[in-house]
Amino acid sequence: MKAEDDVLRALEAVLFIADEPLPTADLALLFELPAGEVEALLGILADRCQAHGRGVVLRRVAGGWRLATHPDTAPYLERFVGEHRAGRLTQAALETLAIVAYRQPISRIQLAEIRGVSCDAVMRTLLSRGMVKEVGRDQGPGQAILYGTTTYFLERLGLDSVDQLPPLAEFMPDAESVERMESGLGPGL
Amino acid sequence: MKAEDDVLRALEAVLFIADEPLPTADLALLFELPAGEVEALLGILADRCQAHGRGVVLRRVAGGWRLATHPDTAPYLERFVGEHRAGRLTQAALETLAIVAYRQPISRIQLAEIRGVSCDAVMRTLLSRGMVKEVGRDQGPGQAILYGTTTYFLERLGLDSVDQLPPLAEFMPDAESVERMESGLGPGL
Amino acid sequence: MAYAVKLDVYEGPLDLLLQLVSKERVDVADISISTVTDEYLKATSALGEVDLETASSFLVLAATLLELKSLKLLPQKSAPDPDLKMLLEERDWLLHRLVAYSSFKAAATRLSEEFDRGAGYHSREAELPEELIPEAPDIFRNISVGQIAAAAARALGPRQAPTVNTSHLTPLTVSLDQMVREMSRRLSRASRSSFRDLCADLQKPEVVVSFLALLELYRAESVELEQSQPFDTITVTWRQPPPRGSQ
Repeated sequence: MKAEDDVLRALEAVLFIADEPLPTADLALLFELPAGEVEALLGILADRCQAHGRGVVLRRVAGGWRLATHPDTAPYLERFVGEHRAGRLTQAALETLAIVAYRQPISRIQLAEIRGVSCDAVMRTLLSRGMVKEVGRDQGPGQAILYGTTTYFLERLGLDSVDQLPPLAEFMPDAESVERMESGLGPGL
Repeated sequence: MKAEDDVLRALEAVLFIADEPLPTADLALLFELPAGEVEALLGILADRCQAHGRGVVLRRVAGGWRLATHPDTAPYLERFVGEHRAGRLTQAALETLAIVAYRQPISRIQLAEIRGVSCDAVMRTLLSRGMVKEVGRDQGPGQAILYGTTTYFLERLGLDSVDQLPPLAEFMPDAESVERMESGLGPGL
Repeated sequence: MAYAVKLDVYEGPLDLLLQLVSKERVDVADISISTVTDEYLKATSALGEVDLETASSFLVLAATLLELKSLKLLPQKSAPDPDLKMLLEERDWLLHRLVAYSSFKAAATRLSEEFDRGAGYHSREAELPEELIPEAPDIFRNISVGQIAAAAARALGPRQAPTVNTSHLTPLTVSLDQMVREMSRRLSRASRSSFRDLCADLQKPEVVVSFLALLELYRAESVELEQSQPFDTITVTWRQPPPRGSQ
């Protein structure tokens, strides 16, 4: 059996980095431990967060476990976000918005397939900022929600319609593959 | 002391949601505390991370403070770390980045002169990776865009500022190598 | 004696020259221009399309190398003539560039090591918690159409490094020696021609070789080259076949 402290440390690191709630089953798979044992470790981690007066708490939410800021810290966070946090667009948000713009209407599953990671957190940002919206339902089984860009998105970009987005061909191959070609790296390198 | 615990908690929460290293001065402003006191609290927080065997550490990088995962946990994190963060830079990109780091602010033309080849594609990669950014315009005719390294670059290196880069003189070829190059280029007068 | 250089990656003419002169007891006189050219072409032709800028920066260096090489072969004069002096200044300038470039190359290696060392630390790059989004400044204030298009191209473009398909290209089979012969053949027939006409039917990499071939022929005094001003037409006039055994 792995040293408990090592697993606890890694467990916290994984939860720290993750952008989405992590199901117990995923964590069990990652650490190659029975689900029951993982739940017990998560319990220990949650207790420690409390006992040590930490600024983050471990919460069980729909879909799994996630680290979140302690509710008491909210006033400071609001002030910090309003004044200090550089209002920067994350790479993930820009990329997701770009895919929706060019491939709309598109479902979250299709988005995740293209990006290779779940886009739920990013989509929440884009939805709450009014850049994308629900535009319909997939006809197939499951009837997934389909998303598209908003009028506000077009306004921000100074476009009349999405047809005015430049053809992608102009922007391909991307910078890195051009660089690979210029520097002579073959495929797989 | 109660108040101290509250600030420590809020400090951790702010560092948790921050997307770049936070300078002591910014935190002092946010918590309305003298900088010295904030530094002391940050020291306590860093010590606690260590003492409690936590999965995250508090580091001083790029002129500020940043929470990061403990290096021992790295093997577990691969799945959660984005491709654009993990990908290695090509030799050409590293060389160009080194020149920008030591010669900033620098234009693309000056870069190309030093490397002997156009660096445009490489610069696009470095820009999209967040390693370099535009920092201004040349005063001369043409007003070439000038580039410099980013906070993220320093963060990745674990440096507080570019002044901490080893002096370029350290990398100069030794007298013997220069002599070899010189004789390689042909006879002198 | 000719030295072969093994290029894994072509990183530009300066890098190539650095690799050449950093080797033990190699000097310019020993470097076969055709070897360098062949290595360059081998390294770049695998890429499919040769970037014109890469090609021209190579040409400038090859020409300098050729000049230095000819200087090395000249008997040492007691009083250097102005041309020689200029060439020596050029050499010092090239040495200066090589030393600087070599420093940055070493610094890049250190950077790479430091990146590896720092790779164990990962910071959070998560979106803001939902309840805080309304507090945050407008993250889209600098967004542009080009940014959106570039991001989409990156996400929707080929996943891995594109495999360069060279099947549609004529494999580059011509060496510098062959090109010297080909140029001699064409010129002995035409006697006088513009460089453009001489290689009108050649592909870009072959044009590079043909230009080097002409420089070789010029060195062997087989041709005369005229150009009234930079970027103007280069006129090539045939004089005599190159002596046997010339590169």
